[in-house]
Amino acid sequence: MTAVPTSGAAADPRRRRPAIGLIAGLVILGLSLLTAFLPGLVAPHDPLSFDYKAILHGPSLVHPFGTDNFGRDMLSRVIWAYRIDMQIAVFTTLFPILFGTMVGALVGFYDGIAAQIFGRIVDAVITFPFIVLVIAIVAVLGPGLGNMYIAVGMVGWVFYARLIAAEMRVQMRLDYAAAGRVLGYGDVRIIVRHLLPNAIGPVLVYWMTDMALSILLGSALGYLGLGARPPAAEWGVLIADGKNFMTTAWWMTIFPGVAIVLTGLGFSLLGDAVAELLRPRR
Amino acid sequence: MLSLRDLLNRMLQIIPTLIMIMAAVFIIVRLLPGDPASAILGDRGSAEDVARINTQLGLDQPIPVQFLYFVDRVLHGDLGTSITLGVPVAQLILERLPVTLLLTAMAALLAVVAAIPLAFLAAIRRGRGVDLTIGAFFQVGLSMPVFYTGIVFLTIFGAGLRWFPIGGYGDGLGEHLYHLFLPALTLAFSLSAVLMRNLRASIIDVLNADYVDFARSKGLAPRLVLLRHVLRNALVSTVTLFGLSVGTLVGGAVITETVFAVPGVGRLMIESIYGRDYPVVQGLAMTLAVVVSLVFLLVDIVQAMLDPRVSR
Amino acid sequence: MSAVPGMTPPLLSVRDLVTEVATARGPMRAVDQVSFDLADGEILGLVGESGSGKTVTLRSILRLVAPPARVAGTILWRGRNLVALPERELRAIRGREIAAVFQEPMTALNPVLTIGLQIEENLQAHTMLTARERRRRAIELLDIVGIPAAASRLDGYPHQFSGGMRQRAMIAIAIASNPRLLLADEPTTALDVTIQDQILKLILTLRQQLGMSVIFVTHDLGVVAETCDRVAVMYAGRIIETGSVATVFAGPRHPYTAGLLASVPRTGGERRPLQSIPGTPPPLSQRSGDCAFAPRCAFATDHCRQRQPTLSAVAPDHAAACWHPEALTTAPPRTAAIAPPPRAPSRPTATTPLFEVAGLVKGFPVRRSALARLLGKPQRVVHALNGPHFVLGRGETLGIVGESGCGKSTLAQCLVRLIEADAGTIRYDGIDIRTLRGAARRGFNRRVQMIFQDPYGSLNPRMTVRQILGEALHVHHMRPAAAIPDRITALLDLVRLPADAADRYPHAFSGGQRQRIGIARALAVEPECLIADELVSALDVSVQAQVVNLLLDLQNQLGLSVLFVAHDLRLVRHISHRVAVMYLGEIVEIAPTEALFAAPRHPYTQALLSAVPDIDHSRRTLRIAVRGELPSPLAPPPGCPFHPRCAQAIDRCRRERPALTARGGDRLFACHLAPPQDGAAAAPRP
Amino acid sequence: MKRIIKASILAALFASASSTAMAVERGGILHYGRYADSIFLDPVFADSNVDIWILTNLYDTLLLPTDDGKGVRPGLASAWQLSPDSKTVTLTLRDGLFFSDGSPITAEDVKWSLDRARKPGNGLWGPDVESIDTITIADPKTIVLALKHPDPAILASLTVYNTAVVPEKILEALPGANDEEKAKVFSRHPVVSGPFMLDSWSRGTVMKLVANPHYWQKGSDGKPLPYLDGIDFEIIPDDATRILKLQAGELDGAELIPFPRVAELQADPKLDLKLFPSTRTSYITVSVRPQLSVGSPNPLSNDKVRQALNFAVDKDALVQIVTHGIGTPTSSFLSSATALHVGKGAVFPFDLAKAKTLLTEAGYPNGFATSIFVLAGSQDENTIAAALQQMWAAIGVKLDIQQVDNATRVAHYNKGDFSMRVGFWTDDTPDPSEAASYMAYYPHIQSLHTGWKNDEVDRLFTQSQSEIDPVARAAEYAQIQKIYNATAPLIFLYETPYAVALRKPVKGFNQIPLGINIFVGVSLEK
Repeated sequence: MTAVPTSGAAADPRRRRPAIGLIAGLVILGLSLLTAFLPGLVAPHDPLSFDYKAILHGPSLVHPFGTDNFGRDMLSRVIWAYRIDMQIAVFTTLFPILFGTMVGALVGFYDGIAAQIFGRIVDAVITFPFIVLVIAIVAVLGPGLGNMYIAVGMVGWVFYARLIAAEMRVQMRLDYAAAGRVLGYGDVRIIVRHLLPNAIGPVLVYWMTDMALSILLGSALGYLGLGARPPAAEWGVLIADGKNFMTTAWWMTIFPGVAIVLTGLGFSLLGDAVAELLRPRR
Repeated sequence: MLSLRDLLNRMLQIIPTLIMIMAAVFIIVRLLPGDPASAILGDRGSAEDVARINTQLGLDQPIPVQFLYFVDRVLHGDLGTSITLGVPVAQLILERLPVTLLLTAMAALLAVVAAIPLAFLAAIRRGRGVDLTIGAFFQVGLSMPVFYTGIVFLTIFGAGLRWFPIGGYGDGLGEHLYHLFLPALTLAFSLSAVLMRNLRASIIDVLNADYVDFARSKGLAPRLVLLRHVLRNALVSTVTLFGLSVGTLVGGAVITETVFAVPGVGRLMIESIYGRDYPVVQGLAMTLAVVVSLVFLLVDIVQAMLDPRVSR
Repeated sequence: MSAVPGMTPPLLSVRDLVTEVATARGPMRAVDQVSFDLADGEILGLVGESGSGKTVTLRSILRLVAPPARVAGTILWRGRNLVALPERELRAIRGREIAAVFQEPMTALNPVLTIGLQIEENLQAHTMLTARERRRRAIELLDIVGIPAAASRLDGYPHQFSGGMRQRAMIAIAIASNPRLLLADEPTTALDVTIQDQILKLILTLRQQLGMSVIFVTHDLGVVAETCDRVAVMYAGRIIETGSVATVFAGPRHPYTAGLLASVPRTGGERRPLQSIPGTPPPLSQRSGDCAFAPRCAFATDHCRQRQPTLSAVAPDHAAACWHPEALTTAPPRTAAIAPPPRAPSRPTATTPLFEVAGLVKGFPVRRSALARLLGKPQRVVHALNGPHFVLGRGETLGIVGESGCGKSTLAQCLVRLIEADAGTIRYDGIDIRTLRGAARRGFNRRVQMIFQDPYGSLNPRMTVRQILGEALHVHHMRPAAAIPDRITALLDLVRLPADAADRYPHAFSGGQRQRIGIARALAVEPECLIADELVSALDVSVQAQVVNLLLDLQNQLGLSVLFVAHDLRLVRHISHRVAVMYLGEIVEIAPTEALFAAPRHPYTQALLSAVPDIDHSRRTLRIAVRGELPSPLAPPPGCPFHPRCAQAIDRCRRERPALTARGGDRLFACHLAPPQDGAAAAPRP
Repeated sequence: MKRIIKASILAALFASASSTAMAVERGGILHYGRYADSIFLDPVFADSNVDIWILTNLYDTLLLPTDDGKGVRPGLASAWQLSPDSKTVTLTLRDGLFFSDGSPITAEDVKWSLDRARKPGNGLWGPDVESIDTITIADPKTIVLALKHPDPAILASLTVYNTAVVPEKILEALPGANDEEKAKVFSRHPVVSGPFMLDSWSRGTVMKLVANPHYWQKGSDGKPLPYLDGIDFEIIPDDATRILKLQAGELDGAELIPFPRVAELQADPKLDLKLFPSTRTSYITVSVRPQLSVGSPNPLSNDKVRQALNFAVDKDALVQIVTHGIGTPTSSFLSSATALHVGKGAVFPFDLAKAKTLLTEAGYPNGFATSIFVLAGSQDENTIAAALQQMWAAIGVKLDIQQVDNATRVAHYNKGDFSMRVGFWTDDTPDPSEAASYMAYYPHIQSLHTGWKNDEVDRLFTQSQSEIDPVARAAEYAQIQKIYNATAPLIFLYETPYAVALRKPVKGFNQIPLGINIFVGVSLEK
């Protein structure tokens, strides 16, 4: 009947904030992606070329972010790192989101033994510290970004699958799913055409967070020497490289740090905005 | 509240999880390229030395056979002996685990202590300057790599202001707590950010709940409404998230322990993976899984205390 | 009982109340220039459809609208203006002098605190009682509101209470400090009729015992008729008509009130077609200086569309906000001029059985814990269906009624195989459908369609109406691809939606329109039989009538058979040829509609009918229709499932389950008490 | 031979005189930051630098290395005598030697310790004393070693930790099926002969040593050494953290200061940054096998290719980038601090033109692609590889940097399944034979697993192992180095000192070229 909660639902004044967040997030990530695709256009120098005469120079007009211990231009390295880190963000999460969504959809839809087994896998994965698992797998496969993608892929899909399975179960309680079955639609049609588009929301929101977390994971692995291969610039590696120069050449760590935080902010803002946009409308 | 039966039930559910982790870790460590002998001998070992040591360790047997031996020993309460350190794994874990537990517990406590009041403040003043400032501060916490935060904290609070010792663990509980404060703060930074965001959102949700209006309709003081009616309900979902974050916390400890020279299991884990110290890796994995499972159980209990609907 | 206004100053006097709440589209005036008085001891009914502002009005009195809402005007409570009162002083009034009861006890009670604490904190805030005294008083209060074994329930949590018990507990909290005024916001909407009956009577009793005044917000005119002294009808944030219940209901002067009264189905009297009000209530944000009802009003003139009418007296103690209050008394009602009301259904002549259901059993196993499995604890089962038998004839409408948990929805879902029954037979057109597979099953799916309760959930929000309808046509190859657009237009026309609706998404439609889209989707595959599960229960009354009338129309037009599952007996009466009453997974009585409503034979049917509030009844008697609550379907009582609540139960009822037997003509019921021949049964109401 | 001995004694005297010129403060605990904890405190079974670099502070040897790491001086043995045929060594034990539990150190203990050290299968270092045939106790103060063949390195070997003296009775009484198991038990609470004894050890955090009250050596003040009451070895794996802790005064000293930080710490008035001469060399090991593991021909098997790669390395630039000017280009595969080293200036001076010519002659005018293993997380190795990648790009050689962890690398290494890898070498014994046997002598470990085999070098090495004429031995070593360096199974890089940062009050610390930390003479000034 007239079950409209009159108290608060209509009375949240913040509903206009996401627009600002959305724009800010899109601008940050848009520029990041642009930089990632065309670092050569933005970077003033070759990120790899040494300049023995300009080792550890502080920020200047020629080198706005200073130079590193090889005399490489930090600005250019931070810029080229966008290519790798954005790649980390996307590639690390690509398989998990695709495979996880698929498994989650099937498990959520069919339930039964498979769901039981899946439940145990979820338990095992969330019970075991994720980064240790990834480190172990990367150690098996050998360091490098490609192997990091594989390592994360092997366990990361579980989180997506868990999310989507839960959301599928919520959606399946809604009548439109039942309507599809009463209309004699096949399972594939009901899953793909009806349930998934409605269940995918939380996954997209999580995806944004996960991309930011992936950059952090890539950085942590870079710090441990298991991530991006030198001499390629990656923010975590840049920070790790600059670690010994924290007191003498602060610019080596600050700028990559700012880039990580800024990109994280972009994903976070976009995630919030997506969550807001996907909030069910009535 | 959870009944004893519920508790037994949860504990039963842990068993298959542990078996899976045990098997997975057993296989993963044996898939690692290289072997304990290579790790021990380093560059100067000859092929014969390597073979001899591996035979001594029983690593020349088929993996399923090794697994059966391992399971048998674990069932008899024997986790084996560290290959590199020559110390019983159980003893190593007993030495190192309390450190990590203390570290993560402190981090968790700090995170909660920071997150709850700030989440309240942000939720009540939502959309205003305070809210945005808190949000921005924690955004930094969310996107800073742990090792970077650690180095920054060390430089500022340790070397710069001399408030805290730089790394290490110290002697006695007081010293331990003092030494672990900065690493715990480092770990807490990102966790509190996650908790704060979640709690802020659920407080806003709860503030809109009917029962809050109903409580206000009784003429209760605002403070009472916030503490008794809002906080407890808002904490329910945050406690779940907190439980799920424990794994991440232990993971973060791996790096934090390295930066801060804290002799915990995180560092031991990495060293053992590098050192191909199979028994230690296996023992640690089991222990961590048990610990995390117990934390989940604890979270379940807390949740049942907060929310009577949880127990059936 | 009711005080005569004007003699003593009113207890509460609301003048020009305006409440604005903030929304995404800017401030919205939820309550607009509302004025009314409440005398000591009086029950005022505040009625209106969803979004009419009745709840916000109620909450504005205690300033419980979420900030940053703005409340303006004056609310004089015993000489003090609540609008301007400092928060601290207002707190002393809240709960102490004015208490509130909300609609949904599950969400209004804090789920994590014990009932006892939630009562005691009221006492703690307003009395000087010690902890021990507070506890004693809390037990006493639970006792007053009729919660059995009160002392032992004090430490229970809301989720351990049933819906009715929760509502009683909430009332106990509200009356803890003996308030002078009870604000009751739809206190029975979420409850089953028999429980609603109990709660309404509880409120009336309490009013009598404690001398409270009550403002009763409801959308149910029947409830108003049976409980209230005076009524104020709200529409789009304003009171458009007010007066004593008897006067207003007998001679409404505002077309909206008249339309509302006409669209409500009755339990008694001659079955008339339901009348509906065309259109839907306006959104509050799009308001201008006209009469808000003008677009839906058959009497509207240009004047109405330009000037906003104010509430003015049309008779003593009767006021209406209408430019043409005399129109209703002079002109015949033309409220449903757009669609002539369909004929009341009559029994179809041909009665070949379409659905034959026999001995259907369905149990839902309760998840067992690992420990329970290990210990070999027996599997517990929720017994949803315990073997109902019935036949649905071709072209017939069979109504299935019953309270929540009686298994009626499970039954509906078994019929279309959304749920697989455990045992029993379902024959459709002579074929056992429980074993159908593949193409045969799809063929059956095409012939029998279901329409659903939730207007928000039953349509995929990510598909346009065209996609939704097109998909059904495409999957079943109903039309060649080229003909699909035309067919979609035709389907929309069939459910009286404009063609341009096709390219919009579900959220662009109102609840009623969505239900029509749902019907169109079902009709797309040209079925012979429709199963409607609580089709209109989520809709406002005026819209309910539109959808019901549409369904009846389509049935006549297309010769459909309909199984109409609902909890609303009044509605079922208006639609069905025959009615089956379900209780705890069984059909306890099945009979032609007229016969059933005229003379119900099963004690449960009798109780159910007497519990339904009806506009035609002026005052509710204090005799409670049925005691207690529905037993748990986990452990249905032995013998007759109704015997624990049946006043007439005899020993045999406790031992032996009565079978559904024919007792003359088309009438079957399952009761040991009734004589085998079709005698004159007691009338449902004394 | 005698001259050598005399020279050693003189050197020893000089060294001890120089370190004890001033009056010394006694007492205090030294807090020393290490990058990793020790693993196994047994002199025979320990095998990694984290153990062997500190073991001699716990266990004394019969002879001690001189401060320059090239000679020997008296230890537990106050004198030694080499027979004219060089086949017998006679050692005289000092008077008044005690273990840390107060029991006397006897000739039986010495014999038992040496027997334990040379038993085949006991640890990695047995081959050092494989030349010993029998050990006899002539009298309670005299031990006679009969050699199977003349061994020019025998005295040097007696300074190495594995020959340190341990208490026979205590070890024998411990549970355990074999020496290694007994050693494991022993090493947890060892009874020692050195200046310090283990007080407590929480693995991974801190290892506490306290002064051995029964130690024989006397300080400059005539009282027993050590000066310190004890040492706390604190484990701080992260370089930056270790330095921060030192700067904050929480540590008195820190090892393995990264070269980028050296200049900064040198400028710190509170600190004393030491660059101790070392035998540490950095190089790239190259697999010279004709085929790669995948079966394709290995360009690196061509001598000219390796020479070209060597010529193409700008050593000065590398020294600048990686060591911040602290290192020097290596002049031979033996470090300049190693005895019998010959060479001056870089083995292959930077010469791009020559490199290109050589590469063209070898048939790779446009270069080729190859790969290098670097230790994951090692900044030094990564920096070296990144620099080489740039430098070799100039001659068309594309270098693929592959980060791996140590165990992986070793596994590949042992199988010969690699192209190049970054490597470091430090001598453990004060004799060139160790370095030569591992790096140049094929039968041992295939010349550092490079697969490089030169019959002439193998012959010269074998001959030098029993060559007692120092001049002839020096000539043999000169020839070995000449052949080895010219054919270049390595890419020669640079050698670096040990960078240790101490707080100013810390005096008398020494890290000898072999890497061994000597705390016996350390004092803390007030």
